[in-house]
Parts: sequence; structure tokens; C-alpha cells
Amino acid sequence: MTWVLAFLVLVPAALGLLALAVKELRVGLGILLGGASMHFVATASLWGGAATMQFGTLLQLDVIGLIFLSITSVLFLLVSVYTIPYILQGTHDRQSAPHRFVPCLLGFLAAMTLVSVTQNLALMWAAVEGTTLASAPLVYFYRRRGALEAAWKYLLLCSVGIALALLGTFCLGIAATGISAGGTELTLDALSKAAPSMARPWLKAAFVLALVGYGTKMGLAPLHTWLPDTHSQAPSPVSALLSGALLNCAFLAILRFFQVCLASGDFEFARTLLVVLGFVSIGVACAFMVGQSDYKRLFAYSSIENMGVMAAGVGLGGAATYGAIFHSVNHSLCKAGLFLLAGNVLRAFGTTSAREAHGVLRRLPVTGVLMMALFLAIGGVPPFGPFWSEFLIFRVALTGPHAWVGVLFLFLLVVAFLGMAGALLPMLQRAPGGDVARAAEPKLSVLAPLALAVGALGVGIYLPPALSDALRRAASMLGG
Amino acid sequence: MTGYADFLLLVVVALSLSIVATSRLTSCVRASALQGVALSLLPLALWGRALDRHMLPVVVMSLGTLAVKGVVIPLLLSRAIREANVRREAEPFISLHFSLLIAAALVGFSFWLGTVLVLPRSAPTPLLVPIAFATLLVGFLVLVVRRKAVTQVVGYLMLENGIFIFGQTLVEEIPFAVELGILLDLLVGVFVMGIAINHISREFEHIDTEWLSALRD
Amino acid sequence: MLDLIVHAALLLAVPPLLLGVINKTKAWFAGRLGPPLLQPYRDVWKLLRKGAVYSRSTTWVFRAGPIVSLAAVLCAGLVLPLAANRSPLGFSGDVIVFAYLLGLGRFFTMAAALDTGSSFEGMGASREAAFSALAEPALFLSMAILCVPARSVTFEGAFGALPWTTWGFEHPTYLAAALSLFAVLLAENSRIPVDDPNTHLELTMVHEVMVLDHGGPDFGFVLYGSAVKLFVIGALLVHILLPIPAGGGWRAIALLCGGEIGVAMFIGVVESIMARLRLPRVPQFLVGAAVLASIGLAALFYRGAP
Amino acid sequence: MLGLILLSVALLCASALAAVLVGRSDRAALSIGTVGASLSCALGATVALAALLRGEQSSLKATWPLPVGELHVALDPLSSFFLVCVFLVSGLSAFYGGGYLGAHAGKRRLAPALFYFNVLVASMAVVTVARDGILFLIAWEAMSFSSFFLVTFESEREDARRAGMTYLMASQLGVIFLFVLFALLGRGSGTYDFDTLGAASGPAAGLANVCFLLALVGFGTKAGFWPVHIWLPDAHPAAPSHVSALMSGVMIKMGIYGLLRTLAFLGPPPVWWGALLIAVGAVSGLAGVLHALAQHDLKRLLAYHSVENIGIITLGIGLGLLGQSQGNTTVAFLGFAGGLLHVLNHGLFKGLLFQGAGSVLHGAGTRDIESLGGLYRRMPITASTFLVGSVAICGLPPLNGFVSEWLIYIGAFRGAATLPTGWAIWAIVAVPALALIGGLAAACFVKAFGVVFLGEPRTEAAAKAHEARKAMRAPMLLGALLCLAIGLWPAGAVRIVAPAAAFLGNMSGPIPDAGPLTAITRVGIVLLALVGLLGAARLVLLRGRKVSRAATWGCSYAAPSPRMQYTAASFAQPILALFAPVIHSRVDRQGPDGFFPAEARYEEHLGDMAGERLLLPATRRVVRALSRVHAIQQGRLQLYLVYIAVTLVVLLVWQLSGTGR
Repeated sequence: MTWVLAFLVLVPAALGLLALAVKELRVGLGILLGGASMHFVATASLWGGAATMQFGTLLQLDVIGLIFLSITSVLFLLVSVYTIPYILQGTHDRQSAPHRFVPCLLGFLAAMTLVSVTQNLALMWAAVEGTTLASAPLVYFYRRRGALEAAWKYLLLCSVGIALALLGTFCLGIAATGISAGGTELTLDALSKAAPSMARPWLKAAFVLALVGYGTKMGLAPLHTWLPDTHSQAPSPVSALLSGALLNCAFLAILRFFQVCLASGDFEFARTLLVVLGFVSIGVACAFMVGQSDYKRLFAYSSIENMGVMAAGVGLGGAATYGAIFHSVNHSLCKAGLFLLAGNVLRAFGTTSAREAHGVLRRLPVTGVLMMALFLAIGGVPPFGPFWSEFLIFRVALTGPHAWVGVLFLFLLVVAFLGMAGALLPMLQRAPGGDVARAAEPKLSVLAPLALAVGALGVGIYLPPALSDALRRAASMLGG
Repeated sequence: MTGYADFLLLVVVALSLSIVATSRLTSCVRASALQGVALSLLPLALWGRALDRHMLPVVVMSLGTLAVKGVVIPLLLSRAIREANVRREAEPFISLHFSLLIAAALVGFSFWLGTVLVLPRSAPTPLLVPIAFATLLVGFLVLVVRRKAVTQVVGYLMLENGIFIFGQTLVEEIPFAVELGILLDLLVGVFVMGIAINHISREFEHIDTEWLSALRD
Repeated sequence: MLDLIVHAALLLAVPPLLLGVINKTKAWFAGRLGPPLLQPYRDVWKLLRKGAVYSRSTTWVFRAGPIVSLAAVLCAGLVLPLAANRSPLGFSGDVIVFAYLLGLGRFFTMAAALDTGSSFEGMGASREAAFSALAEPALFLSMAILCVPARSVTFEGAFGALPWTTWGFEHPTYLAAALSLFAVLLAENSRIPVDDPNTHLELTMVHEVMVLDHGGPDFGFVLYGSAVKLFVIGALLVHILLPIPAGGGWRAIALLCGGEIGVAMFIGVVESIMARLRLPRVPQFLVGAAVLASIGLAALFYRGAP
Repeated sequence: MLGLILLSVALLCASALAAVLVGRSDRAALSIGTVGASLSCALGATVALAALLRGEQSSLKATWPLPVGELHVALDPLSSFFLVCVFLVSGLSAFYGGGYLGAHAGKRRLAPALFYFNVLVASMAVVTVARDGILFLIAWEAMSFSSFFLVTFESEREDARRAGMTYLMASQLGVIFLFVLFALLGRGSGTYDFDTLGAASGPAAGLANVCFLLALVGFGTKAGFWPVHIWLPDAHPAAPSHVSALMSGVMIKMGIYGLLRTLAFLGPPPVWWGALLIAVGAVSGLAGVLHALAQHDLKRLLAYHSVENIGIITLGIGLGLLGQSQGNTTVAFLGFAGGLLHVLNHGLFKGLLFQGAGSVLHGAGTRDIESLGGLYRRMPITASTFLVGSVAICGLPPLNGFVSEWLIYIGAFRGAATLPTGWAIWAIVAVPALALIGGLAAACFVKAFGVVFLGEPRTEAAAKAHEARKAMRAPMLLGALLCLAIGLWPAGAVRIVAPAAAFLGNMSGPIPDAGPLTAITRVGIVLLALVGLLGAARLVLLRGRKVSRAATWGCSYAAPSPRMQYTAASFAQPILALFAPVIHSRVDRQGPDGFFPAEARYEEHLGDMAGERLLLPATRRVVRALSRVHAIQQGRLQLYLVYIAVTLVVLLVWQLSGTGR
């Protein structure tokens, strides 16, 4: 059974190389869809399996990884469904190379999968860097100056951040050396075993470096600066994957380091750091969401906000940890859907300015309704999923030692919601300018968002016991 | 053998500072190439005594480093320079002298870090940690104060070099494959950056990242 | 039963007399002979026997105005004790009904005025609205002065609790109540200094201008209604000022009528010696009354009367 | 009983979904939605009434699939009473809406409106029966958002969207307080079940005070206390009229309900709560009626009157608390009963008035009072019912508004007479406040009714106005009848309110006597009899006499025109001039100048002081402060790298300093 882990990583990679050879678009899309569904099936098969499974020395999967892996897999499947009409009748302008799209996507998938199925921190580092390299060409899919600039910033900032993360990994390794004779491997288990007797300075340095490094990738303010540019310039399916899956991978990497801190016994400093960066992220994101006129940037900032929520949740500990993991599920569902819908709007109106693209509800009824629903969902309106996760975190924050933290948390969330409303509601509700004609909405291009919206509503109304159980176990592994 | 190691480390620092101080791109690239060569020697100098134990990793690592950091990447960069035909840094954000001062301060800071972060095990040389941090931070400085894309890549390389130095302490811990993976990542990374630089020079007629500040709020 | 008959008789018969008294007083002050004392009765009777002319723009609201307002004041008169401490409709809480019945009458008078679509009558209605709104607090505050110490919300209880043995400076609060009630009376019945009942320039009128278009029986009702209103509020005042025996009887009736006539004469004196206020100053007059009453109330609480 | 209530809720939701499913055809959606809503409201109202009269107390629990709380609903007198209000007014509005929306059929998709309307009613019902904090908050949010979508029903209109945004801001910022409130209440037990919250005999005094203030602001935002009422005068006019009727009639009362429900958790109230509520009520009432006088938009005027009436209700509740805290059962009962009865009454006559406004809008095509007039002869039913509503809302006998205000008055007088001096003053404050509010309200509605329905039409549109459809007239007539019924039979109305009021003052034993209510009936009958008598007398007198019709006497002015009638603005001017300092008025005038003055104009814009002096500037300041942060995202890669470096160094120093040897 455990060979599935290798399968999950290798198959997308191999298919990616295969697709590189193929020039015919439809074939490439076929490969994409095949790879995605295979990946999905394989992932689904893992849910029945043991709590943790290992393959070789490098691949190892626990429940946390399983959750993030499943998110990635589901999103990727839906995104690849969405991609078919997007590429075939897409509006990619001069010299954009659609045939490079599929290989990069598959490589991206492989890297992200590797992040969640390994527990060797060094290998995980390599995988995260791999995600950057695989997705950079995707960001620069449309050969536009803006896209180029975004790609360049993405590449450089994330590489630098990742470099710091590598340093952090090394620090951890150094901290672990000399505890058991003959060195320890950089695997989570070994490190956790060694953790209690690690030299604290190294441990702290390691966590700080990892937090800053992977935090850059995860988009925690003030390290988030690449995120809005990239998300707004990349093609919508890519933005959906970046926001819904990639950020989670970075978060997972931080969580691995956090686990080591937990094992070491003194983790309060880590929690404090997470809470501080989390709140900074939420606040900064709020500031940019109020009066934001570019809807794709708006969604990007909302992602930053939600990353902050997750970090703060893990930092607050207790039931909030559960909330944080649950929130990462919810956020991926909502935000991926929103970005995909943004793609539809962008195609219909040809602008990313919320002020110019108005009358969505009338021009694109299905897209408009879905966008409204997902906006409410991510805004934390019951009974959608995010409401629950955010409420759990809020409750812990308010009943904790400093009640004002909870109040601040809630206030910032509401401000963010209102900022989003201020930009989106006119865009959705205003009367369409000029022709009121309904624009075409291909079935496949609303199918994926619909599924995501249903999912976001579903986990809010009825959380499947399997999932809630997995969340609970993951939370307990993270000190919740 | 640690004498050689210390010597090499000092060479590395000197080269970093020289990169900070020079404005000609070609000499920046050359200096970083030299740094790569010095780094490729470092494993031998450090682990030469223990070659019997880690023969393969050490040798492969130094050869790989030599190839990647000493040869391939410099060639890539100089090609990029030739295509974009720029000679020297127009004017950095901060004057060279001042950035040199800052670099010195950073070196000082990294020595402080060295006092805080003590290698638990008997280290080959105490200079390892401070120099690693120094290289890293100076690389950061270069990234920050220079405008040209090429120099920024050079700065990124220095960053990586610092980490590489750091990694020297972990030859046993890090599995072989992973090290190769890291090297590969670096290579591909710089390769992609090189492509990006080419696109930039084609788009904007030069590789000045000044022009890359259109996306903002 | 007898009480009821007496009550009704007083309520229906006396009011026009008061108008006559006022006019007589004013004439006497002006050195004129003046109209006969019973002239108001004749006016009403004459009007009731006339036909009517209605504006084309009016609806039944216009016709309902005089009827409802007269009905309201009559009802208020039935709520208020006249020559005895008991009234036909009195009950615990009747003070409030009393005030709101007056309000009902006013509402329909104003509506009727607006129904004609004439700017003059609209103007009158607007002024009436403003002044009466300001008069309400004064009315209620002075009633509170009566009710709170009596620990009762009925006229019966309030009047019963009035301390007759020692009056005046022993109980300045009642003086305050009486004064502000008198101010309310002047305002409600559109008397100088609030309004001049027999001015000739519509622009300066308040109440009279509202009923410009009414004629015949309707105007008769209006005239009679205002008289009844005067009588009713006057009766309230008289009850505060004079010890009317709770059991009723001839002496009570005499005291009431005497008191009413006294009030009417006093109004006449005021109208003769005062000029009417400029419209913008009227609110100050009413607010002053309210302030006076609240001072009285404050004094009441200060002395810890309840 | 409870089961039936839930059944009607389910019916509402089902009809809502059905309306969406058949959304392609407006007619079908309209009929399904309306019928479903009316039926379930009828069912719910009767059941709730029965439960109320039988003093039913039943509860029902179910487990919840999520890690927080559990599904817990229950009935008690308070809930039953508010359920009666909700279902009664909602039923009328739904029926009216059937006719009202019919006019829109074909022009716009109606399914959403019907969907959200039914969801709104359902959510209000759930709010009143919820016994678990989470469920309560979810229903609350559902209520806010469904009403939000109804407000923005005509979302292509700029003002509707802006109103919606204001409403959204208000409700979301308000709900913060509620979340904090419940989280604080559940702090100890970790559960939000109302039983446990209530059982704990109230939290510590300090926490209780905090909770009370939180509830005051949080629920007050929905109820529309001054100055957090600011969303209300925008939202009500923007919404379709049957929705305005619903929102103003019952939805804002949910704020009152929440406040009352919270008071049950907080243990015995300190006396200053009552005083504070009285103050809030007086201020809201006066501010509301004054701003109402300043309005020329009929629905806006009515919206401000909602603020006024909420103020009256709050006065009553404040009195009740005052009495309760002093153990004075009579005052407590009178206060609570008056407040609650006014909740019902306001629901009835405000619903009626908004429906009337809707018919005017529908018949004459404008809400601007100044361009109406003379509608009486064009839409008699609407006009007569509107007149009834106006008299009722002014609290004049013999209609229902009088009864509730009377109770509050009596309570205030009793309180003044029996409470210790320090607090008796607060009781007596209520008296002149109510009196002034009443007087101003009368002025305002004479203006509204007179200028809209009486006199001559001021514009073509008004002249061409037509009467509302049958489906719209029926509920108005029914509402008017109910107003009269309660006014003439107060004893019955008080019997409905008494259990809830007794529950609030948690009084055991016999319900105290609310005074001789039959006497009010007697007065009312006598009054009507006198009116009839005099009317008959008039007919008798005029028989055989010459009755002729002529033009209004214009003081012998030759060419009168409808434009010369007294306008609403001029009618209200004397009062507004008196209160100018507390109303935010902006005058924009260009006087005639020069020898041949070209033009002269005078505009006076009367805004909302709370909005334009308090809340708007505050919001602007916050937004400006936030936009300052944008400086950090200014596009330079190098700068971004500096952020990373600085963060790294700062965190390293923070964490590592002191850990060295």
C-alpha cells in the first residue's frame, strides 16, 4: 500500500515530462486530466489506510500531511477540469505557450505532493523550492510586462525566503547533532526524539529562520509582498492553485518545524511568534482590502488575511489549532473557487478592475451567484465552513488570558469582510454598462467553482466524521 | 588542516566584500565565480582528515560545487551581461562606500550570532558559523542595494554560498540525494532567473529592475 | 344618575357663557358696552340653523374635523370631575386619557385645515402643531405635580389629596402647577398672548385661520367646541384653586361656576392688559411654563413629598 | 406546540426553495412564495397565540454535527409573544407583497425577493425560539443577510446599494458585540446553552455590567437606538415596501427581544440599567421624531418614526427594569407590559403605514411628499387606512397606540410615586418625554397625512394616481381593524402581553392588575358614540338647507394654484426652527442681488446629526488611516527584500538575545 506515496510523486512528474514532449494541446489536456484523476484516486485510497505510512527512508505520510495532500489533490482535479475550456478557448495573448502550461502544472503538482508526503525536512525544502521553480513559468504564462515583473519578484523573493528556510533546516540539524552518537537524520521523528535535549538557541534560530523563510512563501506580512502581484498576474487557474494549495504547503512546512518545537517541550516562543505574525498579516491584509479596486488583488490579500488566521490559530493553541487546520480546508475551497470565478469575470469583461467590471450578476448569472456565495463564505458568514473555523479560533482568543486579542481578531475579520464587500458588491450588483446581454458561461468553467461552493457549504452544515476525526488527530499532533 | 579552512573562509569573506565594493558587473560575476571555486575546496579542507568516512559525498559535493558555482552559473551570467550589454552599475541605492560600511557592520553582527549560536559538537573551525552568516547577510545586502538583475542574482548566489558553508557542518546528517537535490535546485533556480533576465532585457531594453515596479498599491 | 345629569348640564350649558364673560370684561376694560353676555349662545344657535358651503377640494375629513374635535372635548369633559370628585368616565389613569382626548380633537382640526388646500389654513395648522406640541410637556408636568403626591393617577385622587387647610406658600408646587396650567389654557384656547381670537389679519392668526373655510353647523360646532375646551381646562384649574366639596351638591356647583367665571374674567383682564407675543416668542412662553412646572416637580421631590 | 412552530418554519424554508426552483417564471414563484409564507404565518401565529395563552413552556434538543453547541429550541411566554408579532406582521406583509411584487413581474426576477423574504421570516422565528448561543447567532446572521439582500433588491439603483452597504456595515459591526457577549457569557461553562447561561444566577457584577453594555450596543444597532440607528433611515426606503413593513414592523424588534433575552441571563438588574434605558429611550424617541419631521420622503419619514417608537418601547422596558430592581412589581409589570404591547402595536400600525406608503409609491410613482397631495379622492381605501395608522401611531384614543403608551404613563406615574426619590426622578423623566414625543408625532403625521392625501394634487403624477390592487388593500384593511380592536379592547391585548411581562419581571404568583382597562373601552365607545351623535345631528341640521360647493376661499386671490398649498417643509419649519441646534441642517441659498436679479434659490438639507457629525467622520478617519498602510506596497523589489531582512534580524535578536552564554 505504501508504494502509493511514491506513485503520487512520480506519476505527475513522469506525465509532466511526457506532456513536455507532446505539442498537441488536446492530448496535453488529456494527460493533465488523467494525471489529476489518478492522483485524486490514489489520494482517496489513502484515507482508508493506516494512521501513518512510510515508503523508503524519504517518504512518510501522517494525518496532517494527508489532509493537506487531499486539499491539493481535490483542488488540482477541479482546476484541471476548469483548465480545459480555459486553455482551449482561452484569451492568452501573443507568444504565450499553452503547450508549456500542462507540464509545468504537473511538475507543480508533483512538487506540492512531495512536500506533503515527506517528513525529511531537507527533502521537503527541496520540494518547496521545486514548487517555486515549477510555478514561476506558469505565472509568466501571459507574456506581459506585468506578468514578467510578478514572476521575477515571485522567483527572487521566494528563493531568498526559501534559502533562509534551508538555513533554518541546517540549524535544526546542528541542534540535533551530538545528541545521539553518529548524527541524526533530518527526519521529523529523529528530530522530535532529539528535540528535548537540543541546544535552545539553535532551536529558536531554526524556528525563526524557518518561519521567516517559509513564511515568505506562505505570505505572512510583512513577507507577503510578492503575493498580490503574483496572484493578480498569473492565469486564474494558477492563482487558484497558488492560493489554495501552495500556501498550504508552506504552512505545512512551518507546522513541521512547530512540531519539533512542541517535542522539545518549550514551544511558547514559537506560539508567540505565530500569533504575532498572524495578527500582523491580518491587519495588513485588512488595510489593503479596504478600498481595493482590483478584484484579483483583493482575493490575494484575503488569502494573506486567512494565512494570518491560520498562523494565529496554531499559535493560540487549544481548540484554535483544530480551527486553524479546519480553516485551511475552508480557505482552500473558498479561495480557489473565487479565483476560478475571477477568471470567468476577467474573460467576460477583460479587466481586473472591480470598478469597470460591473453587472456580473446580470451578465454572468451563475458566476455572479457563486461569487456572492463564496464571498459570503470566506467572509465568515454562517453556515459556511469558514464561520466555524474562525469562530473556534475567536472563542479561544477571547477566553484566553487576553480577551482583547479576541475582540481585535473579530474586529479585523469584520473590517476585512466589509472591505471585500465594498469592492465586490457594486461589481456584482450594479447594472451592467452598455449591453445587458448575458455572456456565455461554459459548463466546465462553472462546474469546478460550483463544486467548491457546495463543498464550503457542506463542511459548514455537516462535517463528515472521517474528516472531523482526521482534523482532531492532526490538531492533537500540533498540541491542540 | 583547519588552517586551510580558515584561510578559505577568509578568502570567501574578502570576495564578498569586494563584490559589495565593485561596480563593474563583469568583475562582480568573476568574484562570485572565485568564491564558488573557494567553496568547492572547502569540503576537502574541512573533511580531508575524515575522507575515509565520507569519501563519496565530500568529493562529489566539491566537484559539483566547482562545476555549478565555479563554471556554469558564471557563464550563464556573463552571457546575460553580454546580451543585455551593460557594463557597470549605474548608481546603487546606497553609495558603494556606505554599503561597504554596512557590510562591515553585518559581519560584526554575524560574529555576535556566532557567540550566541555555538556549535554543539567540536567544530572543524569556530569561524564556520560567523562566516556563514556574514556571507549570507552580505549577499542580502547586495540583493538590496543593487539595481541590476544580474547583480541581484549574484547576491542570491552569495546567500546560497553562506548556507552552503553552513551546510558543511552537517555532512553526516544530510543524505546524499538531498544534497544533490539542493545543488540541482540552485542550478535550475539560477537558470530560470537567467531566462527571466533575458526576457527582462528583451522587454525593457535593459535589466534594470527599477522598471519592475509597476505593480503596486 | 343625578350626578351624571348635573355633570352633563354643566358641561353643555356653561361654556358659551365664559366667552361672553371674557368679552364683557374686555369691553369693560376698553370702556365699551360690549356684546351682551349671552351673545355666544346666539351665535352658536344662528350658525346651527344656517346652510353650508364646502370647498371643492375637501373630503369627509374636512367635515369630520369639527365633529370629532367637539366629540373629543365633550368626552374629555366627561372624564374630568366637574362639580364633584367623581366623574362619569373617571377611572385610574383618566388624567392621560384627558390629555390625549384633547390631542385627538386637535389632530382632526389640523387635518381638516389641511384638507382645504389653502395656504392660510395650512399655516395655521403648522403653528397649532408647533405650539400644542410644546404645550404637552407643561400639561403633563403639572398633572404630575397633582398626581405624584396623591399616589394616584386619577383626577379624583389628585383633587382629593389637595391640602386645603394650608395653601399657597406652604405648597408652592401647586402654585407652579396652577400657573403653568393657566399658560397651557391660554395656548390651547388660542388666547392672548399666544394668539388673538379676534384679529383681522389671517397672517397673524393661529386657531382662527384654521377654521376659515368652515361655515354653518360645522362652524357652530367649532365655536362651541372651543368654548367647551375653555370650560374643561378651566374646570381643571378651578379644582386646584378652590376647595370643591367631594360630595358635590349646590355649594360645589356654585364654587365651580364661580371659579370658571373668575378664570374667564382673569383671561379677559390678561387679554386687555397684554399684547400678543410675536410668533417666534410664543415657544418661549410655553417652554417657560414647562420649566416652571418641572421646577415645581423638582421642589416636590426635593421635599421628599411622595 | 413547538413542533408546529418548527413546522411552519420548515414550510417557510420549503416555499422559499420552491420559489427559487420555479424561478424561471415570476408568476409561479410569486404565487408559491406568497401562499407558502401566508399559510405558514397563519399557522404559526395561531399556534403561538395558543401557546402564549396557555403559558406553554416546552423545549427540544438535538445534537449538532459540529464541535460547538447543540441544537436547542424552546418556547416560553416571551418567545411566544414575539412569535405572535413576527407571524402576524409577516403574514400581512407577505400577502401585501404578493400584490406589490406583482407589479414588478416580468421587469425583474422575483424569485430572489420571495426567497429572501421567506428566509427572513423563518430566521426571525428561529431567533425567537433559539436557546443556544450559536443557533441564535446563526439565525441572527441569516436575518441580517436576507434582509440585506431584500434592501438591495433593486440593486441597480445607486441609493439602494449605498443603503445596503451602510446596513451591512452596521449589522456586521453590531454583531461583533453579540459574539463577544455570548463568548463572555459562555466563558465559564464553555457552552452557550441559554439554560446554563441563565441558570448561573448571573455572572459577577462587573462582567454583568460589561455584558449589559455589549448587549445594549449590539442589539441596539439592530433595534435602531440613537445614534446607532444610522442604517435604518437609509435601508427602509430602499427596500420594497412590504419588506420595509416587515423590517420596521418586526425585524428591528428582534433587537429588543435579544436585549430582553440577555437580561434574563444577567441576574437581578442593578437599578442604573433601568435609568440608562430610560435615557436611551427618551433620546431615541425625541431624535427619531424630530428627524422624521424633517423628512420629505414618505418612507424615510416612517423609518425615523421607527426610531421614535423603539425609543418608546425602550422607555417602557427601562421603567420595568427600574421597578424590578426595586422589587416594585406593579411598576415592573406596567413598564414591561407597556413596552411589549407597544412592540405589537408598532408592528401593526407601522406595517400598515409602510404598506400605505407602498401603495402611494405604486399608485403615484413617487415617495416625495412635496410632489403628492389630494390622493384621498384617488385612493380612498389606502388613505383611510393610512389615517387610522397615523392616529394610532400618535398614540391617540381610541386606537391601539394609546393603550401601550397609557400603560407606560401609568407605570411612570406609579414609579414616581412609589420608588425611592433618587430613582423616582428617572421614572418621572419618562412622562414629559413621552408627552413631547406624542405632540411632535401628531404634528408629523398631520403633516404626512395632510400633505399627501388632502388638498389638491401638486403634480401630474399625483393627479393620475390610482388605487392599490385588491391584494394590497386587504391586508391594510385588516391591519386597521386590528389597530381599532386592540384600542377598543385593551383587556384582551393585555391578556396577551401579561404572561410575557410577568416572565420578564420573573414574577411568581398572580399577574398584577394593569388598571381598569375596561374603562378605556368605555371611553372609546362613548367617544365613538358622541362622534356618531354629532354626525347625525349635523345631517339633521343640514337637511333642507342649502349646501353648495365652491373653491377654497383664497382670501379673494384670483388665480390659486396647487403649488400655493402649504408644503410639508413649511409645515414642519416652526418646530424644526426650535430644534435647529440638534438637527444637522445645511442651508444653501443664493439671495437675489443686483438691480435685475437673475435667480434666487434657497435649499435646506436636513441630514442626520448622528450620521454626519459622529459616524461618518469616524469611518472616514479609519479608512484614511488604513490607506496610509498602502505605502509599504510600492513595488520595489529591493524594499521587499529589506522587509524580509529586517523581520529576520528583528526576530532573531528578539528570540536569541539573552540566550547566549
